[in-house]
Amino acid sequence: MLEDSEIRGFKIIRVKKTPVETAESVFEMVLSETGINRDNVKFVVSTGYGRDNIPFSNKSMTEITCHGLGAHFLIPSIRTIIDIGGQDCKVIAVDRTGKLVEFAMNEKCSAGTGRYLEIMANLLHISLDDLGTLSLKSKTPVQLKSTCSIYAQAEVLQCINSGFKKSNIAAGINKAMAERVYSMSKKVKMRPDVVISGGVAKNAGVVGYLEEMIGIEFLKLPIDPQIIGALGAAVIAQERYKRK
Amino acid sequence: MSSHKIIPYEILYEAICTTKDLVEGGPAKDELLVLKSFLKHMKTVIKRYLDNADSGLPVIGHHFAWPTEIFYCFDFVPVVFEGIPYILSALLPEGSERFYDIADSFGHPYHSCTSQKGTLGMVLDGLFEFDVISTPTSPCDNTFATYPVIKQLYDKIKKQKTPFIIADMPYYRDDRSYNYYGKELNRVVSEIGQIIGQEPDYEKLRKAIDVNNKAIEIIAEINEFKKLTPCPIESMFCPLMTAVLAFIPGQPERIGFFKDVLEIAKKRANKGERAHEGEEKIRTVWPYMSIFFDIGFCEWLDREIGATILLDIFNYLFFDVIDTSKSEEHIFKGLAKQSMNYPMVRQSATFCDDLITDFIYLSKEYKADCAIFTAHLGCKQSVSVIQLLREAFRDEIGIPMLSIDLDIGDARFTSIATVKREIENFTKIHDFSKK
Amino acid sequence: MKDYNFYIGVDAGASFCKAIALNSKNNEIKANSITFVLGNPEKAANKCLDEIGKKLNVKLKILKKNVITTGQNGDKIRIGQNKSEIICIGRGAYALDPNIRIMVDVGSFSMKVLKIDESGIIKDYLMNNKCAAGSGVLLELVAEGLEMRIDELNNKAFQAKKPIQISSQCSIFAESEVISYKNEGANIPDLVAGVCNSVAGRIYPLIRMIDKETNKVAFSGGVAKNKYIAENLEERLGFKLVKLSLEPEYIAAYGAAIIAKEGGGT
Amino acid sequence: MSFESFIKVNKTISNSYVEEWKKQGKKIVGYYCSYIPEEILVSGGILPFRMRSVEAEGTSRADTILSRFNCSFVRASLDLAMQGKYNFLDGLVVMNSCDHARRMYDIWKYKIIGKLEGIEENFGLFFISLPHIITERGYNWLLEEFTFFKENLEKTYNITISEENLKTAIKTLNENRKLLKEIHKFRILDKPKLNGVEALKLNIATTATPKEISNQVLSSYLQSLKDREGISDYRARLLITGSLIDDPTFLKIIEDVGGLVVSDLLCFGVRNFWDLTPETGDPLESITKRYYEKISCPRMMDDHDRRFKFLQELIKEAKVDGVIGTRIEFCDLNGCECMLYEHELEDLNIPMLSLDRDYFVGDKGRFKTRFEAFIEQIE
Repeated sequence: MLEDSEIRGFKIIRVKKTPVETAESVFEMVLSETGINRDNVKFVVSTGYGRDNIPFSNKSMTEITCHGLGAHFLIPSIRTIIDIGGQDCKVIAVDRTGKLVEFAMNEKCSAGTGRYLEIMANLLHISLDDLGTLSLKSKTPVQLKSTCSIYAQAEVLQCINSGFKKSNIAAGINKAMAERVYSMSKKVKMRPDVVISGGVAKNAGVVGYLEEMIGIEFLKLPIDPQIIGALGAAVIAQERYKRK
Repeated sequence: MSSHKIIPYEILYEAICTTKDLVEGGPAKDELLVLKSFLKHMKTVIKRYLDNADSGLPVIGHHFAWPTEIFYCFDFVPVVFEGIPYILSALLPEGSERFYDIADSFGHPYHSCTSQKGTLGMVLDGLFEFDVISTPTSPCDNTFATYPVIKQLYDKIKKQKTPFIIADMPYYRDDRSYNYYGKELNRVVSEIGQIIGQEPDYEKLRKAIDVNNKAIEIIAEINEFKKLTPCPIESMFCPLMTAVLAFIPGQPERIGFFKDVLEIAKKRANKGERAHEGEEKIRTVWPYMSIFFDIGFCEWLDREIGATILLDIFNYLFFDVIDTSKSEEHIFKGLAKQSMNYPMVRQSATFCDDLITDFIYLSKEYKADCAIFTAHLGCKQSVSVIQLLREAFRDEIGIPMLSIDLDIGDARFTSIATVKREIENFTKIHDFSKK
Repeated sequence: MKDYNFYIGVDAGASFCKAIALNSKNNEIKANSITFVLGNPEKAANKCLDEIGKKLNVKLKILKKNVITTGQNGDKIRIGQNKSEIICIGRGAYALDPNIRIMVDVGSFSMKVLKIDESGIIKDYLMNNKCAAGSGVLLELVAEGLEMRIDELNNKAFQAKKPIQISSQCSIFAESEVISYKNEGANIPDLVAGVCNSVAGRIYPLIRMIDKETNKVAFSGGVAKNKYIAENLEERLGFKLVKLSLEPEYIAAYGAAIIAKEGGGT
Repeated sequence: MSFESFIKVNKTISNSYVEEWKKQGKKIVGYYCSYIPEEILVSGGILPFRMRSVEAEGTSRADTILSRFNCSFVRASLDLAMQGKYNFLDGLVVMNSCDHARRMYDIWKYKIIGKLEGIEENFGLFFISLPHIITERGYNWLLEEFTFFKENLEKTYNITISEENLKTAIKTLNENRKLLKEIHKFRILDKPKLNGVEALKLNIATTATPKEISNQVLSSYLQSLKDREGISDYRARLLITGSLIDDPTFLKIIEDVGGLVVSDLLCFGVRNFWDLTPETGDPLESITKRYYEKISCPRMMDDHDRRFKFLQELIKEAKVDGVIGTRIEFCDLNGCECMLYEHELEDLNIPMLSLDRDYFVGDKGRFKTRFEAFIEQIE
């Protein structure tokens, strides 16, 4: 939620049975936390997977455009956004105004998506957060050759069963993940400043490897990276309302 | 003409020298004999190419499916596109993976054949200089698709228009097609001559063909020895022969290498020995190519499994020598016939009947126990006939075929450990020792 | 007198470890056990043996005399000799029913099809080395995505009215396809049935590639417990699968035990 | 012969026109590639039928023969054949068009004909070897190939194809192409009279119905277009190219998010109808010239520059805002062609979205997001 280009409030929740239900409840939560009356909300833009079915939204935009605008809102010098979501990984290039110039998304494979890390964390019986911190302790990451998530999963199982250290496996997973993202990122002309968003941005292991491979240090977002898409949507909402 | 840089050949030369030192510095004197001979001859040849490029001879970047001899009407340096990524994938510790990734990041389809993908990557990396790029329309979509990409992007990098000379190969294998393709080859020679400003010297062409003729005869002799049990030649000869066919056309080292191998085979055959200690347990044929990305793989197969690769798609030549005393027209038609029946071209650039009947014949003739098919990701026309082949092996001669999905030039797609596990499993389950 | 000659087969798969004990007289199963592998196959195997020891009231030392291990993690267990899974499945199937000509085994990551002749020898086999689509992992992912247990899928599928066609060829994309249908409000049983059909659609070609004629086909491995998949496979094949008298996930362990009994170690 | 039944043809493999044709005891020959000389078939009283995969529910049957590294379109079409959906065919003509489709000759020969119920031994299987570059020698070769093809048809189906027959067929097919070209003109208006989905449906229908009927329907459709109100509520004018599309579902996803597909460079589209056959001179020579020199498919190895030039002209003429290139997995030809277009269009500042896909549309949400973001990018 934005008011005069200031963030009034935000909320992140796990998805519910349907996108409508999810959106309704997160909307309610933000309203009650900020104490704002629903009628005072002037314009709503929805984004993300279920963007078209939100009954209270005035307009829908893809998360790709929204990520660009959200990141630009926070740090105007940003030209490239790497966003790693559950099923998708995108690299988004924007111009000086935050407008989308070019983007790439994973096509052939889910390796390099949040789902990949989720599956791996499950195998190691650790949380997603631990996957990042644990990885930092490793000096000798295991080599995961498979580019396919499923086969990487089998490979990780083999590593576990052969008694490798958890930290080395975690580092291997993060490195493999970073490699996938890196190879995809090359499809877009990368310009600094670069920022990484989405849940994976919290994984210091992946972020570190990725910075090393790309050779650019990423900027830190001053806010929870998971809300960039929603923030971008709010930016559009504000503009649209002003235009009216 | 100004001198040219062919950096991949420099990398290759370095890699050959390093491998040569390693192999020769090893403790065993009488081991890896075929590899030693290969490295010796390759070193000479690649050095010659580099020197010639340095001295300003024109560089012709070309496809492996040419009868490369035709260029020997000229003074030139050959660069075989498909050969370089694969030989480097064998000799370099990291293989050619870096170059594949460069091509991929430009949007080259991930599944396109790595043989050309690697070269595309090198071109994009600015490692090549060509005067002409030349290819037949054979054997596969990768060729039709990737060559124009290589040409266009090379032009873009160099800001020039590189001559792109193509000979059209018909789909059939009959006299009408040989005549057609022979004329195409003739056209290519005159077009390239004009581009590089040289008159075709047909005497030099005849000499190059004579060299190849001699090699064809020796290869036939070598293949006779392979019929022996145990086979006196190591499995590694198969991929090495592929490399020699691609890299050393029409030059004395071609004869030199095959002569060395023949001598080695004779000596062992006299003593009834194979290349390694231990029994020859399994005789295999490979209806597609053997694996390039791991140079130690063949040795593992020979030593640990006791399995010999008798022949892969590149090791049996289904064509005759060319009578060089005859007219140029005859020679070109002969070359057309040869190259249309060149390994891989014969089996995959036309109907699949030859592939099947050839390998059924070879398996019987060479007493193979089984077939192993490397289902190469890039080779769509070959993976389309795996089942037809499997059924032919099973129903006509009663031997099983193992098919492994992989990329013969990229260790990452299917790891060598997986390949080995598959083969081990296969040999355990079928228990060929009972035969 | 108490019989102390036991023959044990241990099948350490990717996810589960299974063990079976036979006695010396006939191929009668004396005890069986199953446990999660959870990162340590040796520990899992020992746990299985412990359980069997308790059931039979025999010391572990005695049990460990005649063990054959198999399965994806079989080579990581230092008890007894290791045998190929394919051989064990073939042996187990032949012992259960010598009329079976084709065994289909679908586990977490692998699909295997083997052809057995009249004398129990394995004539040919096919397995997936490069793509896990169609194996158990797809069911696991989908169950996770739909927030249900994997053994619930079967019942759900049978409630379907009009199965939805799942066309993604990759397991992970199939999962995302399923979630996207779910978000669109698709009927869950129809979705689950669609997933099951796609698994059966992956198994079917392997059977027909290895043999065109026979109708003596049996189905084993964890995925075989899903009756809906089995029925869909029957529909594609046009005949009924041979029913086995043993739970499908135990076939390889049973085969290993028989090999142990036959002194197969040597 | 209503428009309704004609436009429905795209949804199924067989259709009412095919059934009617069979009832009259006439022959139908299937083909995979837009380089097949339809005129020769039509002049022999044969219905040319372009192979599609639209009804396929999977590739399970075909996967008993082909590998998972094969194109899913070809696998799906084989699956349908193995299911008996192509039993109405009396023959199949294959070309060396691409590595997947050309193997259909081998596979039909060894695994389908005489092996499957409904495809008996007398089924006609033909092959045409088409050069991969455009030269005079290549032209003469193809002329011979087309002549052999004509003779083979005559022998197989016991028919005679006269020069007059050929000339009539040329006229009929040209009429068909001219109509489709006229309709295309209505697509590229500022307010287009029809969308991409409708255009694709028409194009598909013309490959699966008798040409005379197709001509009648198309010409009355063309009349009706004139009075139609144009479409103006679109967000972007798009051109689509790349691998084969025989299923309007895919274009519908694009048009549902506000993109309007105003033109294409596809073989169920512009590539199929753009060029006419000369109506003078020796008919076989004219036919050869038409097919050999028509706007090519990426299988033609030396013709990329001409294709790109043609694409630029289309973009200009149709006032295209962006290009979408789709590549079916394992299609090297379109995979590389789209790669080149992407780099070349970038130099011209024309946005292009290139995406990999399977023949089956599957997860629509994935595509929807990409298309919509692309539209947002160029809007």
